[in-house]
Amino acid sequence: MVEQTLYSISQFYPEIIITLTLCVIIVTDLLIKEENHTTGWILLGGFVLAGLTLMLQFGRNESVFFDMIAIDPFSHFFKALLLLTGIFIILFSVQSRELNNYMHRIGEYYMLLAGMMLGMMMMVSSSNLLMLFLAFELTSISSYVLVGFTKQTKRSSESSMKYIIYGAVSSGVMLYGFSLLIGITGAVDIYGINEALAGGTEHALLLNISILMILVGMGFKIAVVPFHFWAPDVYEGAPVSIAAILAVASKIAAFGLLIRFFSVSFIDAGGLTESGSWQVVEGIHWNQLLGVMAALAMILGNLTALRQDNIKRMLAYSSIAHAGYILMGVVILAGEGISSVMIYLFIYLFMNLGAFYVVMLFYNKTGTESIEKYKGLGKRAPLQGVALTIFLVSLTGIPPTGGFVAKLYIFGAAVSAGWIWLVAIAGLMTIVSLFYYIRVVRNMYFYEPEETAVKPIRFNVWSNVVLFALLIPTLLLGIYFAPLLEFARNSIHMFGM
Amino acid sequence: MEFSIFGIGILTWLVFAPIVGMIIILMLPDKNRNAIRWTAAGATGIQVILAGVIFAIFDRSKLGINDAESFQFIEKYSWITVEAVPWVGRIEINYFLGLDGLSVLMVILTSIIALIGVISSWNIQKMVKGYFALYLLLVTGMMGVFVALDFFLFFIFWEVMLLPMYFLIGLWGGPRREYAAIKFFIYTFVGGILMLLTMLALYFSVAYTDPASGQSVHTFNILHMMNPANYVEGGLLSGVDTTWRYVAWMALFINFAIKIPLFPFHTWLPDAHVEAPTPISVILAGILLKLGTYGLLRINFPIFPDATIYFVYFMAALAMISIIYGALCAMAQDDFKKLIAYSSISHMGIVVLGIAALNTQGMVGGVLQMFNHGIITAVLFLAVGVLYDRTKKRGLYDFGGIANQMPKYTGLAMIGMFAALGLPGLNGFVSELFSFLGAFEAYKWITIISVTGIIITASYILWTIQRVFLGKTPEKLTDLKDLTLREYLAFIPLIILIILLGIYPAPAIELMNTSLSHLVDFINTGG
Amino acid sequence: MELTTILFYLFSIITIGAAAVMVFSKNIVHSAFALMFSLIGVASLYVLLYADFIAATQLLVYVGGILILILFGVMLTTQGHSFDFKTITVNLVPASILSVAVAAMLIFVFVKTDWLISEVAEPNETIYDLGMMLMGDYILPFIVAGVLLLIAIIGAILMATRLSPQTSKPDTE
Amino acid sequence: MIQWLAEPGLTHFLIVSAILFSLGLMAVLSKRNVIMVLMGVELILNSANINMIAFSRFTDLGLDGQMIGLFIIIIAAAEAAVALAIVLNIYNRFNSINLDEISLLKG
Repeated sequence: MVEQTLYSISQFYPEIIITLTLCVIIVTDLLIKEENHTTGWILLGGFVLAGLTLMLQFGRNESVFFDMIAIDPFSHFFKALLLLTGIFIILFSVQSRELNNYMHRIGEYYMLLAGMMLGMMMMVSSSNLLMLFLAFELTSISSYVLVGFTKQTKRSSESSMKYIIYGAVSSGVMLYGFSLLIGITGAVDIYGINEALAGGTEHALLLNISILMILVGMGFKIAVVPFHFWAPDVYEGAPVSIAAILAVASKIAAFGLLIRFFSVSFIDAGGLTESGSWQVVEGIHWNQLLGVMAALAMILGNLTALRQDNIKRMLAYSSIAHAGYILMGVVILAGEGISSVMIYLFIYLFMNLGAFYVVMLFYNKTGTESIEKYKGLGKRAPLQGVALTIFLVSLTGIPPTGGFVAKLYIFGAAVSAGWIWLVAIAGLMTIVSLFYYIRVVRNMYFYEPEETAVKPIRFNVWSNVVLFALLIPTLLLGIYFAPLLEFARNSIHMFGM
Repeated sequence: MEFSIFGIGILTWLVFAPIVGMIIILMLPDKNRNAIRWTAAGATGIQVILAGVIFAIFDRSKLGINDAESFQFIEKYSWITVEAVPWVGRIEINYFLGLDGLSVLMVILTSIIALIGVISSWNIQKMVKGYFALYLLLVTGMMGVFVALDFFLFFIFWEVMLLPMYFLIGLWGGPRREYAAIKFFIYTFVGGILMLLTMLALYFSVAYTDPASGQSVHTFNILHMMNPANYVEGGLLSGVDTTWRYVAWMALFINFAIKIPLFPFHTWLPDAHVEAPTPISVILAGILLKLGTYGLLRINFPIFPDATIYFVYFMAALAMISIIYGALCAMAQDDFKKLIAYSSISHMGIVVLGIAALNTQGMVGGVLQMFNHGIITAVLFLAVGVLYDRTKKRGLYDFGGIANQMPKYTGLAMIGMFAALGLPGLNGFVSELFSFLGAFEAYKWITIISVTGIIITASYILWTIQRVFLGKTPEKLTDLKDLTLREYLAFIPLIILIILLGIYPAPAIELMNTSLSHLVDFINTGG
Repeated sequence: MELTTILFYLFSIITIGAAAVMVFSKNIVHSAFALMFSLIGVASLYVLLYADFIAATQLLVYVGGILILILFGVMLTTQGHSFDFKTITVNLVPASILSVAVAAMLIFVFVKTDWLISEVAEPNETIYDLGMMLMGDYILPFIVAGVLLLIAIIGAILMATRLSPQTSKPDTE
Repeated sequence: MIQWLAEPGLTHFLIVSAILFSLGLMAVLSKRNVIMVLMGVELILNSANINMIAFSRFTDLGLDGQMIGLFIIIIAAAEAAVALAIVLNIYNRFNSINLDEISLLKG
């Protein structure tokens, strides 16, 4: 037992490094009285170090901590994505003007960020329901506070309260679902659940109820209809950097968890059918359920985004819609489905972070988040304007940007699995999404700046470096994406693919 | 045919010369406008030279269409290959370019019109750098579509055109440019999504057996999609005359019909034309519309011969409506640009009618009409542009007696107008004649009704000539200057082509005859 | 009737009754106290389920900790007027319908389900076994729970403290 | 029926938990006072916990159920602490903890 614990620790370096970084930040925060982003740089170092140790683990496939945590390529992929997002978020945070008033508490900000990262990394690798719930709550609790970090502003406070209320309720419901699932199967880890359910079950109704309840919690985290209503308020109220991490990292983590949970628990051990789709444990219709949710998310997200003026709110609805697209991949779940989700998330990371980043840069300089006030910004800040255009075009899914490849791949997976109606909705909604994305572009370029603000906006070199770090992958992935496909494919071996 | 410069194939140069130009332009300082213009002219000039080389050495006897061996200037590199997955097989996307008789004329047209467009853009003053960068990106997209033989590549080039066009209309256009730009964008984007879904369905239905490894490989290769033997069993689009094949054909057809534009998908065109700046109108009418008919010929016809034959009457009927409707609408316009826009709809209808005949005559006539119409509308839009530059007016009733003030201009413009009317001896006549002859063989009544469109065309063009060029010159127009050297440069090559092809169309017909006959056989034998 | 049966019904009624009072009471202070009784009832049910340690934890953490927190919350967020203790109830009808439906459905399913009952012998004490598990199989959740509490403390302090006067300049909105 | 009533088993405990759960849901859905909503959440968590402990008593699950119950209590405590801190902050900003009065963000 001790041996296994010790061995497990040796497989757990990335998480341990982040925990240690958290401790170092606490100490540093006590010692250093200057109000600057030192702690942020420490956390950045921690993330990078964790990323390096993560790379050393690539290719391993084992179960540690008494089957609580799976160290496998699938979790490595998601952890790499999460750490990458975390690094970008820190780079955003150190430039954020919103945080300036809170410099005396900035240490806490980074502590919570570290906690959130730890939670998310465990979310994607947990194979035990308790561990999964703990990680889920660790992520949630840190993000509740982070959303309200700029607590002097009313809207930040309000969004954090809404977030914790919706979050607490939905995680409570999810927990109830877990308890039912555990009761039916008598197992607390997902492999045990699968074993207990293998070959059909007599408790189909109860199981479906429990899945419904679990979906409430997970749907909340990925912000998918009908559990999305928190997202617009929270994104609008939260500091941009936190809105970005919620839109990207927290979604990535939730998808990792969702895929692992559903594909391991409810897939019949028989594996694939002739047509290449998964055999689902008899009597459980979770994939139809998810399909409907995906369709609703696409429809509602895109249609509501049409009439938003606050750009963060618009991006929130757009991210709901994107959750719908990604969920399509989960619905299919056949090998292509999962790898298409992973590809989508990878590209989504760059394009969505990029959009949030430019929004933050503009907010720093102009203090506005209103799309109407973006008029003429393309002329005042050419580089940033072009970059935002490219990010939004990529979010729409027009080639030759990464967003197109992501959509292509996920649509392709859906077509090949025969979910034609879902693809048709997705295609239609992509057209709708064009309207609101292009509106921002139109405002930036087709109108002259207001007379009070015609001077060009200058950004420092540093912010441009970060911008290019997001822009280049977005464009490059639209043209050459073979390595990403390989990476995603190699990462799903754990499902026997 | 092998031809390469520095080890890079001629088609790659052709497609990416504008991109190189764009990158250079982006690095030039804003102020240095002339350098920017000359770079753009250089990039498109190189294209013209390359197109000339292609014209000279193109082997007129090769079949093309569905036979990979007989394509010319082939460049094929593996672009994205992902190794085997059990139920999907290997994924393969190629960088696959090639020319056959169908595309060669379009490539030549594109290079000419692109250069003319640069020349007529010379006096654009607003955001010169952005304008030319977007312009060159647009040219790359168009050229790419004409030479791509991989559906994925085709799609990428197809969609690359969208954004530059949106900005070019939306930023440099007329008063209602914003509306026109977004309308254009949405129409084409809707079509694009339809094409994307069809492309995916095709991809999963088509798998060829790799001779080297014996693996089953899914592919975007358009030529493989034409071979019925490559369709996997149980694929969505496998089989002949299935509902899904009809649906797929229809989705593609709608996409291309939007671009052509065929009635009832045409409503974006008048808006876009009216609001677009002159050079963009030239590009739009001269090349962009041809992408639609080209797409039908390259993708719809050979990949879905069964569905093509099934829908052929439908297509011919739409073409007929377009011809008549376009001509009637043109008659009713009092805006010069709108008039040409509607006449484009009418003329593109003739193209569709010709190719819908599914015989060699009609097909040759149709493709030739594509080329001719490109040249002719370019002249017409340039003509409008010249007047608009001088007077800032486009209304037909705003002018009169221009012939007295600008005799040389009038002469050139009238040649263009007579060519549009189909006057024998000018190029429009030849292609329209062929198209109608071919169509008459296939559908008597539709053709007969369509021919009345020609009469309407004649009347509105003559009426326009009368209103604009003849009669008394209004007071305010008495100080108009005749053409400048730059304007001559834009006009003369096109006028020469109009006359040359009117008298002796053989060089153009020779280029495509073999391929198109083969295409006709291919469709009529059911693939 | 056995003692356990009587106790079960007694505790159940306390739990559910107090919970109902909590939900339907108009006065938030009453609600808080009702919640306390409900939580104590739940703890007693745990005892009936042989979970003595959990019952003790329930009493300590819930009744001793969380409830006090809630009461503090109530006190700090009202200005002492009884008027403010009133809580408003909205969408009563849809909420009740939904809740009743959920309860009915769950009860129906629970009754219908054929549970695999395996009689467990009454353990003398669970603390030792739980402790061994905590240090064995559950070592990771144990540690992560520690981090979770640390984060929660940081977060709670961050949110609850007022900023010192010299730094608290309101943001421009 | 009487027999069934007289021998409280797994189902009985589950029924208690179901009722508790729906009461919690009721509070969450119908109350506008933030603290009341949080109390409703506590009821939901407790009902889940009853399930866990009941399963651990009556099925093969064993002590794992109790273990999970223990952790849930810890999580609930952490969540409640953060939630009430956030509520305090809200009160400082808005002078109210009524959900209807706290609605700057809409659209």
